[in-house]
Amino acid sequence: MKARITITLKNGVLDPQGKAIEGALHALGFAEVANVRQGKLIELDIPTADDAAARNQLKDMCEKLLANTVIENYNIEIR
Amino acid sequence: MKARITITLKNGVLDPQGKAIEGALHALGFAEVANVRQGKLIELDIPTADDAAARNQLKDMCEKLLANTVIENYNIEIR
Amino acid sequence: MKSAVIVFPGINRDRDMAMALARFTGRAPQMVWQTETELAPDLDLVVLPGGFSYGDYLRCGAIAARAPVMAAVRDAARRGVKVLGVCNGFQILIEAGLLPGALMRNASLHFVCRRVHLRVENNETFLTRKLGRGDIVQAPVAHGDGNYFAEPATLRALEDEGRVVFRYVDGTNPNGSINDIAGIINRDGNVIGLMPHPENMIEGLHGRTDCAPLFESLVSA
Amino acid sequence: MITEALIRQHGLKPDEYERFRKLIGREPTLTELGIVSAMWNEHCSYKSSKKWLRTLPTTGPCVIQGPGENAGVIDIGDGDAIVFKMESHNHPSFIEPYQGAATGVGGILRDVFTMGARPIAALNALRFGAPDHPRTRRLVAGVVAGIGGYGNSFGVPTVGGEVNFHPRYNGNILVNAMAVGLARTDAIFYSKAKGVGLPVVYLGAKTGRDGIHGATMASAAFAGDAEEKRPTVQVGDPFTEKCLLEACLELMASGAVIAIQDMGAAGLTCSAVEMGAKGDLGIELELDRVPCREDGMTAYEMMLSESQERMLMVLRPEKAAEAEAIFRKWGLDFAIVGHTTDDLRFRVRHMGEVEADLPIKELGDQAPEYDRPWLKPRHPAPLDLDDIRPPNDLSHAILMLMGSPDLSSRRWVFEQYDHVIGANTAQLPGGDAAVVRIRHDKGIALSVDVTPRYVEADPFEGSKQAVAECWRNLTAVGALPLAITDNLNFGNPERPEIMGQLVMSLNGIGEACRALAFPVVSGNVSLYNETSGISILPTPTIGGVGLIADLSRMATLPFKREGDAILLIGPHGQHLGQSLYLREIHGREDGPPPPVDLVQEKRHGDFVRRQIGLGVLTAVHDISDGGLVACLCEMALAGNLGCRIDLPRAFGHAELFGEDQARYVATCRPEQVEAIILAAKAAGVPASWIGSVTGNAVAILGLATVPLTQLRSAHEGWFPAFMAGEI
Ligand SMILES: Nc1ncnc2c1ncn2[C@@H]1O[C@H](COP(=O)(O)OP(=O)(O)O)[C@@H](O)[C@H]1O
Ligand SMILES: [Mg+2]
Repeated sequence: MKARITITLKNGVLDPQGKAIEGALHALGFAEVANVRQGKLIELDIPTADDAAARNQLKDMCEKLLANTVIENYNIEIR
Repeated sequence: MKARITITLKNGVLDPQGKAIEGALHALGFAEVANVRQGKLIELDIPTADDAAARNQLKDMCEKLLANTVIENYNIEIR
Repeated sequence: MKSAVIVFPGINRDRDMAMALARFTGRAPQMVWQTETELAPDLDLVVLPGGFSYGDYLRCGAIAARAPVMAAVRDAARRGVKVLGVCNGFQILIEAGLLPGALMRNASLHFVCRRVHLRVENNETFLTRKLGRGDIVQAPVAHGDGNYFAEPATLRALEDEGRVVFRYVDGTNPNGSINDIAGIINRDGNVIGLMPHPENMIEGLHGRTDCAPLFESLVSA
Repeated sequence: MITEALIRQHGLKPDEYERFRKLIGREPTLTELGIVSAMWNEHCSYKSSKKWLRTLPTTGPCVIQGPGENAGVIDIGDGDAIVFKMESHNHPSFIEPYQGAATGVGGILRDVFTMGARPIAALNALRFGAPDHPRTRRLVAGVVAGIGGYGNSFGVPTVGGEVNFHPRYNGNILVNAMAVGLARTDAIFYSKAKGVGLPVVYLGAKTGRDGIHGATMASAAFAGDAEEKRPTVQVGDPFTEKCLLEACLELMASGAVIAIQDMGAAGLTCSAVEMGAKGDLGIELELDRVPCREDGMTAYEMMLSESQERMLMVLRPEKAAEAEAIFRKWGLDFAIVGHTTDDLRFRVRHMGEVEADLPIKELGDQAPEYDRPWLKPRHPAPLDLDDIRPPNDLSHAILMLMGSPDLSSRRWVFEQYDHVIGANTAQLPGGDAAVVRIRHDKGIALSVDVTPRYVEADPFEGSKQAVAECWRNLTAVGALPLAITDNLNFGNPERPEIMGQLVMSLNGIGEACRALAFPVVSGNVSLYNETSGISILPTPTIGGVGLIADLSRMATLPFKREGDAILLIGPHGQHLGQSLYLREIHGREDGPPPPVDLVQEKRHGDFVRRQIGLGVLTAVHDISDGGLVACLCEMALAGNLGCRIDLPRAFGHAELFGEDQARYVATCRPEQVEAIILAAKAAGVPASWIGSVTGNAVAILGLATVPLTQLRSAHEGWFPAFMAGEI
């Protein structure tokens, strides 16, 4: 099945990228845009039909590699 | 309202990060994972109640800055 | 000859480039801040130097490519003024649509600073006329996103029209760029972008002077 | 209500709290408790080390500013000043290697440009746990990427450093970053505030809840909504720092700056108190004016936040508008957050409340100071050379040594650092010292050094050695050593044996610096590097700066020409105690470290420098880890030329691998040999011909022959293979 993992900075962690992007958007005339935050998106195929099993594996991958849990949260979607 | 933009590489565009992540996952024993692709996630607030208007603005932002349409696709979600 | 160096916040090889241009052209280049909307009408050369404009956030060169001054740079390019983009400058030119393709993350995913070997593939450009076709020069690279990519059609056009100016050789491709491409030129022949840093290999102190001819070419052009 | 638990969480000892309560004559507010815990902790107050730091020589003909400011300043002539300092970011780098190392680099760069200098070079000294420890690889990858990520983007060449591995760092890695800047002697800026009623200005990035120390965990309870208020790791923003650098230099040039102080540890608190206390002035802050990144930040959080890329200044009022314009141009925040007073109080207001009202001197330069009990370390038993059997396959031993974690090539590391930006790098990583051009023919040489296994075995001799090796490295490129910065990394000073290491180490540094006329102008102390009772190897990192008047005479280490003669300058080796050879080949870490005779060190070094100045030496390299053999191998690999070494038959492994001090290998044209050896004799320096540059192997007659190809793959192979998980 296909999985989609979104990784976002924890609340309160400085996001220099988001800050710069917000500045650029304002400069381009999108003046009202606010709270721009940048995160990561990881898509992958995992060959199991069992939803729960997949979810566990994916959680494992996030904890072990994909997310830096000191500063990032992750969210797993399966479809 | 809150918007969420996902930016992914077009098919056929090589994705060094995705490749490296896939390699690392295999090394960690997640042997069956395949087609790992890495993309970007951008979340922001845009102060309009009008869905269509927001969508147009966001499309505009993607075309003008957020996505490099030579190599990237983008997708807009509003909630 | 009259040159200008465009400065964006986060650019950090502007001084290196200014030093090199002063050395070879005999006069200091104008330093132009990104909010300027016009360039001097009598410029011979516009340089976008290396660095990390806007921290390389979002995509390398993406934010700088949309800065006010870029309209003027586009304009100059249209008028036939020579435009040179080095490293981050190359990335900016691509993001601005002045050169085709894309520069992606190095295949190693590491920033890489080392010397590479470049073969001059086209010596009829304003940057290579003092070199011979096939000549091999050394130059330092220092980047994390120099992995050149272009769709097949664009790539074919670049190759067929001899618009690949420099190619990494001797197995020194530091970033996995397609066809070992290190630098390219536009159709009109007045816009060049390259990843290596010629400004860092022009005098004895740098260990070698391989890149002096590139600047001599600029001046003679 | 201040409970004992709260006091403990703030790292204050009961007697320290009592002292504070008496000082202010009432129970402090939570904000005041936070402030004093920040000001009186080891990091800011140096309460355990101050007494001993005072014993260091800190003056000299070239010293403009010694310890006590953000960085040290020395005069290198022609109106040029070099501003430099080293600082540790050990614990944060262990928690989050990338951001920890990155913000460490950001912090030390700020210390340097706060004084009006443009950073022209960065170095780093890194210590990791055993290669086979499960965390090590990840930590190495993260720390190296973080140092490069910040320095490369900021735009300073990272030109040198050290990397060691040892199990004693398994639970506490060391990340020591050094920054070097160039200023004009008549345009140095200091943190001492002057003048009453002047605006105190906040500059740079906004304040968030970054890196507020563990105590906020508790305090968050007061603020409610713990999840939201959880203290967070500091994230570095090199882009903002680069803008801050340019804005500060522009502002300084405009003549608007009276005093300036970067916000480092306990940002707003430390910087404000330091500025006031040094200037014998009070400071009043209006926290409602502080630019915040997050909503609902409390006074406590604002005072203790360690958000990066921020500065505090005292400005000339008439220039405030001009100053603001400069900062807006660079997209940075600018806010007048307070003013100086004449009542020596540190007063903090927030939302109409006085959150803190404290005596500023007692917080700052009159903070508590300890004379902790200490034990004199025992001297290690001498080594009995007879029970160390020479290896039967010397060639194999040489390959093992050159491919060992501590001696193998660091290319994997330094190729991730931009070391050529600035167009002034005259010597790339890999030489004895990095060399950066100042202008025309003038340059400076830079080196960071310490051999922790020596210091562990004998803190006094080992620390002398660290200073001597730094001095030797600068000398080996032809530089005149001028001054040092130091970074003292030790365990828990409340343990007398650790305090003993610190005391003896400082004695050793002091003695070496005096003997070599090599004063200490800045530094940093990092204590409590200890996990579950195991403390790190004592690691007093020394960062030295030397002057090269004529870059055309600079020496480098690669063999240059087939046929060049190879000279050993200094005595033949005989000391194997604590040598890398003993550890890597015999699996033993014992014996005393090589003794350092500082008079001899100076005599030999001055001789070598003189010969380099005369231009008769074609290559120079000092002898350190791995002894004579490692030295020769490195010169051969760098020059891609072999050598033929012809030592007296009687020689054994002590001569080959001994790490005796005050020694160099140099090459010259054959016809020069006699003259150089005569000059050496005249100067009282042992010098002998030991062989020639030739062929494509390192050949030690009758003992070993190692082809350069094999040597190179061993030497270059280890680091990449290790990082790829192949070892
Ligand atoms: N080991 C040391 N040797 C000499 N000076 C030191 C040492 N440790 C700290 N110092 C000096 O004490 C002052 C405060 O140090 P530190 O708190 O690290 O500076 P900062 O607050 O700028 O980070 C600095 O001037 C520093 O040079
Ligand atoms: Mg400081």
